[in-house]
Amino acid sequence: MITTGFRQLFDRFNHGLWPCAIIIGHTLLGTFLVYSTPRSSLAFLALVSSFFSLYYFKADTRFKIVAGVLLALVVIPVVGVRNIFYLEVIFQICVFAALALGLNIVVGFAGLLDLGYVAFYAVGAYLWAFFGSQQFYVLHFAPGTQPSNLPFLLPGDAFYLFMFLAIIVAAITGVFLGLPVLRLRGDYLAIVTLGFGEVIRVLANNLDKPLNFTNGPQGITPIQRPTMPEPLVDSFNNVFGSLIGHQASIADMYNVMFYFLALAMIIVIIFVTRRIDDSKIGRAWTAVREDETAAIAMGIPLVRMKLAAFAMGASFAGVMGVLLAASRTFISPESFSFMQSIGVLTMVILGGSGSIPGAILGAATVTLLNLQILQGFSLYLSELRQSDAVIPLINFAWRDLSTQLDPAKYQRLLFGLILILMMIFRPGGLIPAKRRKRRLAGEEAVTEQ
Amino acid sequence: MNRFLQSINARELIRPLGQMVVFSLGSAIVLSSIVLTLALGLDQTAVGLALQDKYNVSLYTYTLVNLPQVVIDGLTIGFVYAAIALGYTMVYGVLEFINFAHSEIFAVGAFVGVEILIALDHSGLLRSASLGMSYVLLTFAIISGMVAAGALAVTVERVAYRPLRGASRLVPLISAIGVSFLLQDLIRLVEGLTTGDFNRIFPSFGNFDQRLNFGKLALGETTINLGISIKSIIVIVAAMLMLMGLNYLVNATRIGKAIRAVAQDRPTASLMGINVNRIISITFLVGGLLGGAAGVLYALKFTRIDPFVGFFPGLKAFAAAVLGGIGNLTGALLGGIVLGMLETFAGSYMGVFTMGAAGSEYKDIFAFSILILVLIFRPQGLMGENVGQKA
Amino acid sequence: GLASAADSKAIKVATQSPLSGDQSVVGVDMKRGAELALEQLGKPLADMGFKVELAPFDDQANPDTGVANAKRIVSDPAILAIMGHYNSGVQIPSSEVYHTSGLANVSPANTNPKVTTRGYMEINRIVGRDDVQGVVGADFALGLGAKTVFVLHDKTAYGQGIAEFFKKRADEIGMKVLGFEGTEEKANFDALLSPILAGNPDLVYFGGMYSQAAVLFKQARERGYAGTFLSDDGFDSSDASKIAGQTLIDGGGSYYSTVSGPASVYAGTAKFIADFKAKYNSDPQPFAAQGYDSMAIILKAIENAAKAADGAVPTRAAVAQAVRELKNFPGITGTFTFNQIGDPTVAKYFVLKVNSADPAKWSKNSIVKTLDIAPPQQ
Amino acid sequence: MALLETINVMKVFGGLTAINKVNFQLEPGRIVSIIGPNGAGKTTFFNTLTGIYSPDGGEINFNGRSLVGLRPDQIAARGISRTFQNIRLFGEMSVVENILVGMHVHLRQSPLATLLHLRKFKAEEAEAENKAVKLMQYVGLRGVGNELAKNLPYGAQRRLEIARALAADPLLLLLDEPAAGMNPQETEDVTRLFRSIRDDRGITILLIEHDMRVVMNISEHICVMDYGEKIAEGTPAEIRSNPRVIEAYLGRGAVAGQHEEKLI
Amino acid sequence: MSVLSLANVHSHYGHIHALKGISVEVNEGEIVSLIGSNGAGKSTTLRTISGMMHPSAGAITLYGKDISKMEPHAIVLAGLGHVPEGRGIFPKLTVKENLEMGAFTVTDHRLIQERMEYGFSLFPRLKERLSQYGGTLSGGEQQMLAIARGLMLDPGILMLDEPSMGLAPVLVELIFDIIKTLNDKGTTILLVEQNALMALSIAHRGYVLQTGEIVVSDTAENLKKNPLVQKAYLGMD
Ligand SMILES: Nc1ncnc2c1ncn2[C@@H]1O[C@H](COP(=O)(O)OP(=O)(O)OP(=O)(O)O)[C@@H](O)[C@H]1O
Ligand SMILES: Nc1ncnc2c1ncn2[C@@H]1O[C@H](COP(=O)(O)OP(=O)(O)OP(=O)(O)O)[C@@H](O)[C@H]1O
Ligand SMILES: CC(C)C[C@H](N)C(=O)O
Ligand SMILES: [Mg+2]
Ligand SMILES: [Mg+2]
Repeated sequence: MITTGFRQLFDRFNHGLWPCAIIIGHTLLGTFLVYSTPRSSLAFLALVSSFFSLYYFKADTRFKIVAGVLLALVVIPVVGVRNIFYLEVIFQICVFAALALGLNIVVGFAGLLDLGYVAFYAVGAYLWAFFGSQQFYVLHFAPGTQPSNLPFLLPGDAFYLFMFLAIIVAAITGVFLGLPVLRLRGDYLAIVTLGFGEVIRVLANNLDKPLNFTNGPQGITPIQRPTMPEPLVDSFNNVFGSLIGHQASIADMYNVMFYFLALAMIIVIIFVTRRIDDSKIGRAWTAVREDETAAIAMGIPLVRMKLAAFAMGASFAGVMGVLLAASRTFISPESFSFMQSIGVLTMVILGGSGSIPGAILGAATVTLLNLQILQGFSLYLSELRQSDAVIPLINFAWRDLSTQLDPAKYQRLLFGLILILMMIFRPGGLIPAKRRKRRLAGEEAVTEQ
Repeated sequence: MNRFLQSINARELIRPLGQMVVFSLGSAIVLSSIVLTLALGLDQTAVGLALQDKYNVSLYTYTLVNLPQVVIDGLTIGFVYAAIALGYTMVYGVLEFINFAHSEIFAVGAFVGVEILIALDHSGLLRSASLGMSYVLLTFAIISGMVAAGALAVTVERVAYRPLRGASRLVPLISAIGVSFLLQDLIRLVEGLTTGDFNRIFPSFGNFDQRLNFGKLALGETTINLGISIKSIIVIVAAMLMLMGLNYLVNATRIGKAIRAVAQDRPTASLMGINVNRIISITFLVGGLLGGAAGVLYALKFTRIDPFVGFFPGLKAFAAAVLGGIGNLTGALLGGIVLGMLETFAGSYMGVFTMGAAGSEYKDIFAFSILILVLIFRPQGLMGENVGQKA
Repeated sequence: GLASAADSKAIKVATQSPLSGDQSVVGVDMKRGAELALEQLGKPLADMGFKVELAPFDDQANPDTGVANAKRIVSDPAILAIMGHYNSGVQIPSSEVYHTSGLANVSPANTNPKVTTRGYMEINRIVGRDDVQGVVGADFALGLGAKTVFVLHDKTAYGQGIAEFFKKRADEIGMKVLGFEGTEEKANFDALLSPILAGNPDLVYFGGMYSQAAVLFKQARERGYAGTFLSDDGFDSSDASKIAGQTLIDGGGSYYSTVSGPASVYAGTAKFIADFKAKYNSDPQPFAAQGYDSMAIILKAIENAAKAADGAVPTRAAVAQAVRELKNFPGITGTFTFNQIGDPTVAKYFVLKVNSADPAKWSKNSIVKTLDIAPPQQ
Repeated sequence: MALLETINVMKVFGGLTAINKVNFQLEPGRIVSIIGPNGAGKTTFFNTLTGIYSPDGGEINFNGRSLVGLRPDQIAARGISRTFQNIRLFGEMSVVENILVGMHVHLRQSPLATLLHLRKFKAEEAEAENKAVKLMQYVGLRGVGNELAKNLPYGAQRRLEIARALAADPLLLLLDEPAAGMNPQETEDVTRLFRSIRDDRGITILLIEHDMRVVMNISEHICVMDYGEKIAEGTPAEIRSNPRVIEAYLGRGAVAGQHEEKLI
Repeated sequence: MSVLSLANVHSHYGHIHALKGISVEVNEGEIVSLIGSNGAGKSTTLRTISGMMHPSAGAITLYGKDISKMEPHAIVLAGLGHVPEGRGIFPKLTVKENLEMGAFTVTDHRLIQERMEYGFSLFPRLKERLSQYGGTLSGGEQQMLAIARGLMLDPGILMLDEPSMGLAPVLVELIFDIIKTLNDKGTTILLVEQNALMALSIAHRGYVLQTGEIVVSDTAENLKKNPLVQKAYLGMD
């Protein structure tokens, strides 16, 4: 009922000049809100959500592209530098969106349930963490006992090279894992990939002896970033300094840079994913997902197709791992737990398995919930608790509210609820995968006869 | 009475017992010969010398003397895994999906049992209980845990899985992951609001912590006390009873037959006059009861529980179920024993055999690696049947 | 919006510690210590017209959460300093973020050397270091007459760190280290116990947290191990005896080293304990007093920096500077001066013996050794 | 030379010999049927030919080369397409996409061309799509190109399966009971379709069918199996009057009885 | 006397309107045949009767009791058997266990044994395959098993959905003989068949379905003569 009412309302405004007006209005409003109240989570949501009006409303593609580019390349960096945390949130959204898109290939397209996806992320992260830090010189020291002031093995700019290397290494890891296990049926594959995810994490945790490759649980730090040219910082400050209200520091600019890198990766990933999905490989994946026996009888090499999906999904995760290691300058095994894999899976399913915009929306929703909404809510509660406020009607003093009830603690509860409710009421996800309708030239001619 | 006895299918009672003995002995013998061979081979190498230096015994003696205890330990944890694995296998067998929430159903069982005992402890009843009484109280705690877990399992099925029947395979699985998360935090919430504690401790009472000693084995300058704690015995015996009971239920009763029919083809089963929903509820109930009992036993054996306690045992048990061939009860038993043995052997010997380079921290992935290997060569698991799908 | 004059002097101090999960018992009290300090010592700042608020964050003892919080913390210009972290494994990555934004951090509990050895200007701690604590532990073990020892740790940055230092020292002073293993296992230590019991070491050392250590010790005892247990400040929680009970007392008994003595050993803490109890209705857990002191240091530094800025809101850099410049700050757990990398010039190390199986008597554990040691020069 | 030749092919399931030393030759350009009682091993024979099962003995030669040891997809690439006794379509894919999947082995589409949408790629896709539409119409499906396969009625699904199999431009088409569940009218339609597939496209057809109207109507040659063995072979007329076949399969009623002229 | 009647029954698969108000009567002791082309809704009719799906409108009464909202297992207990399209063999139960499942609601062991023997006498092949898994039977063997299993219940009304599908011609004849015999012994039968000629030759009455609606209903004799039926369903021009 509600949804149909909403649809009607939506449809009423989704034609003519309305969409353009709405998109511009939404974006401007969001920008203004964030600009004037840089600490408000709601304002931030208003801004971020303008991407969705951009997506949902029908408007001229050129208009959309211009609006999108302005939003992503100008508005976000500027308001982001004003409040660096937003940039961090958006960066995280981008990273997870990329991961979700990668997993979407494996789960959504090829129908292979991978519960250890984060392993590939770890492979990428550790790849750069090892070569982009001093770890090479620490090989013979037990964790924590190395001398300080060791040199770096490679210059920070090797980072870009490693983004490419990570694609290859992660893809090879994917193939290496996939070869033996891809013959397994769905649920068996799930447990094996889950096991593989654990194996990688445990290896990261334990390969500190006999040779100290990963520095074990202490993690590797510092990890280098690519150089940030001073002139770039200066020119950014020259152009946007007045808008931002303070001089952007190098640290700020690094945030902008990683945001751009992540954004670029997402665009590449979307591009590649869509092209592949629309080709014989994409069709073969769907066919394998639907009926393996029939697919193989049609001449589709099962294992090779599954490996392709695995390798592709893995390579996306690999790149993002490199990005993560460099942006964090710190990597430890705890970041690659089973929970992370499940988190990414949640994003895919929440958004809509097999759906590209769905994966992005899922990533955004979950990340925002995690970083922004729950935390924001908890902080708000703690402020209330420190004040003398009472809940009016029932006369309950906020300060008496148990800290056990902090929303930030109940991430899992919330995720759990989301997953269950989504599956019951909207199993296709927030933006269910759409099949491309083909314009079948020959056919219409016939039907009209 | 006589008729009742006649109607009992003795074969179905004895068969699982025999299997347990065979599996236990079999895996013990296989693994023991592997480690002994390794020990012989490595005795004269740096590994043996390093050990000689530290422990003053040869690697071979060390390995041999430690064996009996390692086997006992492996069996104990193996039976714990088997008991939990049964729950996964029951549900998988009927609905063909991994009930991710089983680990939390297990945890709820553990919590209910432990909370009851803690309450009894506070009331002073535990400390004053006689030996016989303490067994009664333990049984009571186990049964309460079972009831709570069983009820929860049925509710979860009703609320989160039943509406999803007929959806694609991933859908109920994701819902199950959701339930699992939800329950973890719910337990935490409830515990946080009522007791404020994260860790809950199984009170010590009765003689469960005592150890039956079978004797001493000399090892260099020290001796090893060979033995098993009473609680381990309780765990093993209870797990065996559960296995036998379940095996009987599934293979020798009408309900069991209905369960198997529902597992394979729900619409057709209903055409045979089977109430499918009821059978599915019963399946979850049975799985939950077993999980709850396993939870309390786990708490008894390992003392400390927390809201996330289900996760790792659940994972291992699930791996065990897969290893054995998921959906197959005997497979769950075999998988549990094999996995328990494997990880105990790995944990006990790996450090020595690798001169400390890789120790018991690898035991989990060792178990997982074996799982992967087994599945590569036997994709249907150890006991799983490969019913060829017809084209 | 409606920025009034008072608002413009609003400042915040953040805290990060595990407020949920396993380690929240200690983490929550650490935050409460800080809260109490703000309540009791906030007056000078209030008198200067500042409105100081606490911004408590839950790092869930997880580095990812810690870092995410850190990013949020540094993005709030009103936050001038952060008291925090219980786990070194969380503090180390999070402080990378504090460092890049110049936010002063005073740590009440983190003992891993790396916390300060990176030489960050903003990062300080008021407790000792594991490269000393491990040594203290090993020396103590030798003093007990232990000739053979088995070293275990929990595979966390902190636990493994301290265990490495213990082992290194034990090797140096001629103890025989029978084994060195890490484990993430939380329940079933049977496998791990086999090589331990086979070697029957005089002492078993565990680097890590009580929730694992206590379970392990209990199981070892049940299998007939009669030697001595030694652990570290992670063992310092009454839950340890709730888990292991009598088994901690049996045999050679159990000891733990710590950088935070029971609140009662410090001259100034009697009032703290009383106030804490009055406010929160329970005895303070370990590190609550350190939380109090860290907050006190932060408040003092802000006050100093504000005075230097003529009553204006000081910059973060000024606050960080002011923390370092404090000399002989009188806290309830000691008198603090930071050296050039942020370690206290002298730190206290204790070794305690578990005296009773009753968790309620945890704070009565007897101190068997107290040492004042300067941090290693590095 | 025979297009397909099996020499002493065996397939054993546990104790059951489902195919027992079958020697079989199929000349190119013919329509040949395999009939036989239920459980005779006909479907198993198909599964062995297409690599779903690997034979437990014997040789299978197709187009002069051995198929033994090849994977099903490799065999499909050599030019054998099939339909299934219980329809196996890709339910969540559209009708056209199902057919496009059938063309998998013929589409070149290098990764680079795919990513960059080179002209080569676009041209090939467009052509494939065209061909798919033509195939749809050829088997008698109209205006359902964008329909999901699972939403088609049963008869249409059978036709789609045939179109999908034809999409691979096979040399040999294996049809497993394609007329099962069809009424006489529909049966007649598909029978015509089969004949045209052979006549117009030159595709050799091997057919399993229990409906004698179809079998006797279009087969040039019939092979009869029972208990895994080939028990008879010959023209429809020969088979119809072979007493052993009547006994084991056709039943006396079919020969002597009342519906003869309608059934055969 | 009518033992089963459908009055203006509608059924839906999601948005697909599969039955558009059909009314069917089956009288005690009759063989009633449903014929119609693919997708006409014959199987849907049977499924709606046996409770595998619920009608969106209309009433279904069995022995005077409304069963339109009952679950399949309860309908089975009320005396209606259904041998479904696609056979519904339990793939991982043996042939013997499959047969036993058919008699799930029967508790008398001797009766079960008797009926099983009867099944074997009809299809000796099943006896040869007694301990083979249902899933590995050939298509026709599965069909035999499905019918034999349907007989295990010995219901008052038996609904058969394309029982001759995929069977060798010899067996097709046999199947119709069996149906006839069963009917002679008193079982009421509702039969869905593509082989309309054979079906009509043993049925008393028949209904013709077209896209979810009943277009003709008459006695079997008349239907055989009906030109529409002859052209569309009997393959006569
Ligand atoms: N995977 C398998 N495992 C065991 N037995 C099998 C398997 N597949 C087929 N069989 C047996 O092999 C024999 C031949 O089966 P097949 O399916 O080839 O028969 P068919 O000739 O196609 O019969 P129909 O005409 O009834 O489809 C049957 O007896 C069947 O039970
Ligand atoms: N599970 C289903 N989901 C959606 N539509 C269905 C489903 N089953 C059948 N239909 C549709 O309902 C209509 C009636 O189908 P039904 O199976 O009853 O036909 P039928 O007369 O038995 O045909 P057949 O002779 O092919 O068995 C058809 O249009 C069919 O496509
Ligand atoms: C209180 C302690 C267990 C914390 C530990 N000292 C650390 O740095 O992580
Ligand atoms: Mg067949
Ligand atoms: Mg039908």
